[in-house]
Amino acid sequence: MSNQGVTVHHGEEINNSTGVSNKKLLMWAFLGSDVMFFGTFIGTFMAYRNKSLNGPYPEDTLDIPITSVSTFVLLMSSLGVVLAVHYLKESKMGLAKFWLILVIIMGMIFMGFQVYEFTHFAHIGMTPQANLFGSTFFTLTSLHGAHVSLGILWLIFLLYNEYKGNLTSENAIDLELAGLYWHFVDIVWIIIFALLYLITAGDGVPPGGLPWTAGH
Amino acid sequence: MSILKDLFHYDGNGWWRIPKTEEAKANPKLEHPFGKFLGMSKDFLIFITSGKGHASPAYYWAIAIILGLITIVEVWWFDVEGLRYLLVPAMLFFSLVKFILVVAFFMHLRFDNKLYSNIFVTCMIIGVFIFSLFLVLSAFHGLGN
Amino acid sequence: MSSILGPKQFQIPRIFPRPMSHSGIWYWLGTVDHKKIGTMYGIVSFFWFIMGGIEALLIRVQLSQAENDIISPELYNQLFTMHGTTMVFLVVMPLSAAFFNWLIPLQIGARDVAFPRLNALSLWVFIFGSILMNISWFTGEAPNGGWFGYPPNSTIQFNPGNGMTFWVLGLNVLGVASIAAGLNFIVTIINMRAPGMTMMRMPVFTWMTFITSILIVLALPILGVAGIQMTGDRVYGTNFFNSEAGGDPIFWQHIFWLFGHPEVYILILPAMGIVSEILPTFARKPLFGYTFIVFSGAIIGFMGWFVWSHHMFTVGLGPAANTAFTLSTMLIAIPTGVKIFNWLATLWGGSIKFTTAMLFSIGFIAMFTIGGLSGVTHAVSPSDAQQQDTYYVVAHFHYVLFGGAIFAIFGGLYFWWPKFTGYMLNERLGILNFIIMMIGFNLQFAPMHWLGLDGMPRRIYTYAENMGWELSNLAATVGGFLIAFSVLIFIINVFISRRNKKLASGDPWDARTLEWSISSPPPHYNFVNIPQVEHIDDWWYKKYPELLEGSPKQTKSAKATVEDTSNVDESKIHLPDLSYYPLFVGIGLSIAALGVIYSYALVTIGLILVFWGCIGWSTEPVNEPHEKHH
Amino acid sequence: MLSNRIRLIFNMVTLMLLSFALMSCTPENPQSTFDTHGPISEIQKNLFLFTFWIAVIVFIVVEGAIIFVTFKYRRKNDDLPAQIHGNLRLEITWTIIPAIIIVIIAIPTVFGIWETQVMPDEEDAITINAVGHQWWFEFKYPSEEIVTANELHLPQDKNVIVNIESQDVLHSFWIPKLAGKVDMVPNHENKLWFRADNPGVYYGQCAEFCGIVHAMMRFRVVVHTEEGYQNWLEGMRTPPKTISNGSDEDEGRKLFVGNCSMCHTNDSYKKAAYHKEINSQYNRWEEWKKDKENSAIVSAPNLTHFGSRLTVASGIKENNYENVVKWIENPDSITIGTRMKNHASIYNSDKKLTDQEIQQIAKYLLSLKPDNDSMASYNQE
Ligand code: HEA
Ligand code: HEA
Ligand code: HEC
Ligand code: CUA
Ligand SMILES: [Cu+2]
Repeated sequence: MSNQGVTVHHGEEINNSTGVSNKKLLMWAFLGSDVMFFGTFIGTFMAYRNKSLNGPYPEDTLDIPITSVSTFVLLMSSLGVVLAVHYLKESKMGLAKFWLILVIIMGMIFMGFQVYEFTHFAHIGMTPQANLFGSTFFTLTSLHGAHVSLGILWLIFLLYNEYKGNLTSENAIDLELAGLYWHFVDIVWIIIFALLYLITAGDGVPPGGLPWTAGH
Repeated sequence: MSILKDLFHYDGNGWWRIPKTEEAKANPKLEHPFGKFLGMSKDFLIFITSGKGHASPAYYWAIAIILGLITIVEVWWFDVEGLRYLLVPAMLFFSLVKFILVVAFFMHLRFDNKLYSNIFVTCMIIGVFIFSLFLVLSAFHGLGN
Repeated sequence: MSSILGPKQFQIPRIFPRPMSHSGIWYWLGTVDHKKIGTMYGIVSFFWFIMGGIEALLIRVQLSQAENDIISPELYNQLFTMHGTTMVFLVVMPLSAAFFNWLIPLQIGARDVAFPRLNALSLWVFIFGSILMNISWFTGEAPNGGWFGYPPNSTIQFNPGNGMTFWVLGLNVLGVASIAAGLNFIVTIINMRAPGMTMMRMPVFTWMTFITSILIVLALPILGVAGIQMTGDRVYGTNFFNSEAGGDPIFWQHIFWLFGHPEVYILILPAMGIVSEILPTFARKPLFGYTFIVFSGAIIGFMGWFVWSHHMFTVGLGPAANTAFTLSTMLIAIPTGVKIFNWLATLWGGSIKFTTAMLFSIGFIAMFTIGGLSGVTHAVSPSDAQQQDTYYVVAHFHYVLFGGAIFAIFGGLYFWWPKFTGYMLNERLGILNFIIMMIGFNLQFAPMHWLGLDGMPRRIYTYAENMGWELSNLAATVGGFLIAFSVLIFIINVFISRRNKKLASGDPWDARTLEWSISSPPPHYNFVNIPQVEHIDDWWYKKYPELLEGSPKQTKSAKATVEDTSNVDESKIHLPDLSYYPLFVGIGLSIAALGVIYSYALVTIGLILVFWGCIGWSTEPVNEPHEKHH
Repeated sequence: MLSNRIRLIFNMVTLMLLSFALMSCTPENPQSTFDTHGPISEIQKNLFLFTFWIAVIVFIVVEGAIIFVTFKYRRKNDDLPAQIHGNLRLEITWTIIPAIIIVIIAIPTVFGIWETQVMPDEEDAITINAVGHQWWFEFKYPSEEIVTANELHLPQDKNVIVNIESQDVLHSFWIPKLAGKVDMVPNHENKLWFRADNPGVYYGQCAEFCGIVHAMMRFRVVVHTEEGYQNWLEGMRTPPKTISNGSDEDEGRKLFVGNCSMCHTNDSYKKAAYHKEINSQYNRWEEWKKDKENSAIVSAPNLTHFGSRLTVASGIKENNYENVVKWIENPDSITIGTRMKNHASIYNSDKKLTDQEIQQIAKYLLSLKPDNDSMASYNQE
């Protein structure tokens, strides 16, 4: 019981009560917190759905085929991360690096789509300043985009360390955390794609097809 | 105290904790509104998700393919004029399924320490609950006035 | 961000050398020791307490007579906005954080929190965020939209200038600090407990911190989003709250109170934790109904999410919604009552010693009950239509915030002061402090009940002579100054006691929890031996093991002694090295936020600082690889 | 110990202060919520008192226990007291008792909510639109086609439904003696109903923080007998007393047309003036929005029959010659920060008015009242 003689490494990785990793716990708690963050934005979007007083309206702007492609890319990048983590744990470094690179590329493709989409929207007059739809749409998607970009930076940083030989199966947890974050960003997009794109693009111009979205 | 004890005492094979009536004791099947169905579906769930311990890449691929398929269905649904009236519930349902798949399998909640699930699920419950309430309130502002 | 603990350490070039000395300003700037961080939290937020208090006193001076014109309406609006914001975000929350920092590792038997550098980050972000918000006084445009900043009055259309922009940005920066701290304490409490310290053996203060942290982590992001939207509206021309574009002011109210009500429990739960530690100590009895107290805390934390619209009874939600929120609000009285009665039962049959800390705790029960009961009268929504936005509300929330949170915090300060500093505070001055504060507090806020019921709205800078409000207002002003006087006594007490240095033993109060089993002030590594915990109030039963057999009467002297640190080989105990990076990130964030108001150049500089700090941080080893000693 | 006794005394004082306060509902307290004159405020008061007395009982129990404990269980010797960890039965008891109390409070409360918030039949009620502006109240009687400002006239014993809106920021519509408040929210139409049982003048007050003049945003409610109300309506539809050519009032009229009428209407007694006034108020608002800093036009109170009003400056000052002169000279001397002071060109350009001109305008404004001045009786007090 005495720790007197033992060197106690008091760093960011001692766990003496539950046996789970501090960092991973932190990550999950953070994701829980992020749920509320995105929840509020999504709540805003839904509350303001069909409330814009002027155009451009969602069905004039949203381009489902293109977004479907970018959605698909992001979805598959989730697979990539999970495989990268898996191979890293098994010390299959080549495969791990391969998937990590692929994920980064897919993330960049997704961001590319978003940049394209934003400029396109701005072109046809759909800006955050244009109307309520613009404000709610852009804040939500751009903050999601910010999360993705941050994720990309993080993964690049990890990839660099993988090449340097600092990231090995011993500390695969570092990649796993980034993976958790990445998956989370992905599930947020799953919701966004369903609510902001598919449902919203189906809204008609006269507000309120459904009883619970009608103005009061 | 004994009333309390009776109320909370668990005997019977139902999933709620109400003491059996005489009638129910005689015929346990009556207790379960869904009969065997719940039990079977639980078994089925365990069966398809039994990746206990470590999952293999093939397994991840399978999940990814399911996710991709659901997405295709989503977009298809959106495109079919005749299904539009069910768009909202359908999208909510599909995204929920995808959400759960990613969280449970890609993010390993299903295999990992319970603690993580507890944390995340608590947050999800509070979040979903309050934002739904919030949406209801904004939709029905002034109700009954 | 994670740190790479691989065999070969990758590090970015250091611009400043890693601080190594263990004293002086550089040490304080780079420290990651939870105790030092707690102290800094305490000092800074006490400073803001005085600032917020001075703002309040100016308000009181202006209101002391009818048709007073000492303070202009513009200034008055700034004063109450900043008073409310300061007291909530820069005083009660960080003061609680000071206690979290100091006590949580000690109470659960750990050497530090789970993420010491993240902890330092919280501190610095808080400090610079608070400065950021108060810079607005010097630009002449302090925020003036009230502490809940209702639009449209706070939108750029009706409130041009930078005041409210400072306010939202300040809140967002502070939010980052709180969330980081909340996450840290969640992990610390779950994961860093000493062996044997099960959840249900944790001290109640730790429990309340845990619940508070969960609330923080879930509630602050909501405020963050509200802040982002408001910033968007004010700076970038988005339309969230612009009523001309269809934006809905009610919507802000929903999200603000969705955050705001959990927030008030964030303010009070730590206070309840503090009181739950003090009462048993000085009654020399275990806390009555530990389980009930813990669970009622958790239930309060949960139910607090479903009551927010009681702040909106008059905005026209309609009778259906009002009914629902009336009922949910009233229900909270039940778990709160459980706590009150359990505390009373703790005292019942005890052997009570009236130290200052104890007096403040008993005062807390007495005053918080009043505030809680007036809260229940608010919950009755038809009559709340008469009370909403009157001084009756002001009375309610000062009773819970001052009579609750601040009283408990003062109690906590007197209680743990010896542990923090190693010397005792003067008890006679302490009791004087308590008496005057009690008188002043009631003189100040009790008449406000009456004022509100007599129709005095809040946030008015003056009132007419014929309204019949003068006497009560005058009393309130006198009370306000009495409070200030009592605070002054506290400050004097600190200085006098510091000079007279009556040294404290490790366990001066014959207390119960682990922090008292080590010397005062604790060594920087806290515990020589990580304790093995076997009971709730483990230290108490280590001292009086025969109590476990249930024979209290014979007990006269303690059987265990405070840990001896005289011959500890400190080189065996490794603590994390200092780090500047949290400081840089903190500064960077605030600079970036300031840049949103003034220029993109500042934003860029700020973000570069943040980015550099993060990279440096995540590549910096917790301990410098070469062997060195403290 | 001394401190406990002092706390005891103070708790008593608090209690006494409150009960004392409850009893003293004298006319000097024009916004007292206890001096009720209508069913809504009555329900609200009774509910409050009901809850209050229950709270007092809980208060006495808790504080009594504290006092008892602090006297009874002071430390007398070093013996440890009995170490009691809890008692499930007791704890359940004091969970259930508050729950019962809550139910007792909740039942009348829920009834109260529906009683006060469900609108009565529109058939036998009069409907009024109240609009909040920064910083004055506009009152419209759509069925009577009458507009007025800062002074609401109502008949006794008649249900009143108020449609509550706001043009700019949040305000709140509150007449403490008649009914609790309802917020005025842009883009939302809220409703409030009440009834006044006794004729008289009641104070109204904006209760939602709405900017710099919030403290000074008040209004008066004048409750007439049914007959008096008809009289007033009649008066609002007749032109004011004629003024003789060349008199001070006549000069004042000309000055008013030149300097004030872009913001203030004062001829809404005319036929079909109602819609015109609504439109021009809207146009003024649009005008202000175009150039918020420098616009010379803002929405402003309708001044028809201003001479018959009880107050000037949104319910702040008695409506008499000195005060009107003071107001026109410099609104800031009464209310700091008004739109009138900030936007009217008489203050912001070199079109300054001389003292004499101001007096003439004041005289003119005060002469604006119908022949059958229904307010005469109220002006006395
Ligand atoms: C520490 C902070 C704190 C705490 C703990 C509380 C606790 C409570 N509050 Fe308060 N509240 C505020 C801070 C707080 N509040 C603030 C800051 C505002 C104003 C914000 C603003 O507008 O600026 C506010 C405003 C506010 C309102 C809105 C008023 C209005 O604007 O119209 C309401 C309405 O329901 C309310 C209710 C309650 C209730 C029911 C509780 C309950 O939790 C109280 C429960 C406690 C007890 C009841 C006492 C002990 C119990 C017993 C002894 C048991 C027996 C009792 C009974 C059976 C009744 N509060
Ligand atoms: C924890 C929270 C807290 C605390 C402790 C206080 C403390 C005080 N509050 Fe506070 N108050 C709020 C939270 C708080 N308040 C909030 C949230 C609002 C709503 C704001 C809004 O409407 O937006 C509010 C509003 C509010 C109002 C209503 C304003 C209005 O609506 O117009 C008033 C009026 O009297 C008031 C008064 C006071 C006073 C006199 C104190 C006193 O207790 C202060 C005590 C004095 C001091 C602490 C002074 C310190 C010591 C010295 C000066 C000694 C000298 C120093 C040295 C020598 C170094 N407060
Ligand atoms: C730029 C617009 C504007 C002009 C021009 C203007 N006013 Fe006003 N006036 C207002 C506004 C706005 C108010 C409401 C002030 C408040 O309480 O916030 C007001 C209020 C008043 C009131 C008080 C009404 C009440 O019921 O309390 C009087 C009287 C008045 N004005 C008279 C005048 C006279 C006389 C002139 C011309 C010499 C004038 N006004 C010119 C905008 C204007
Ligand atoms: Cu209008 Cu306050
Ligand atoms: Cu609340």
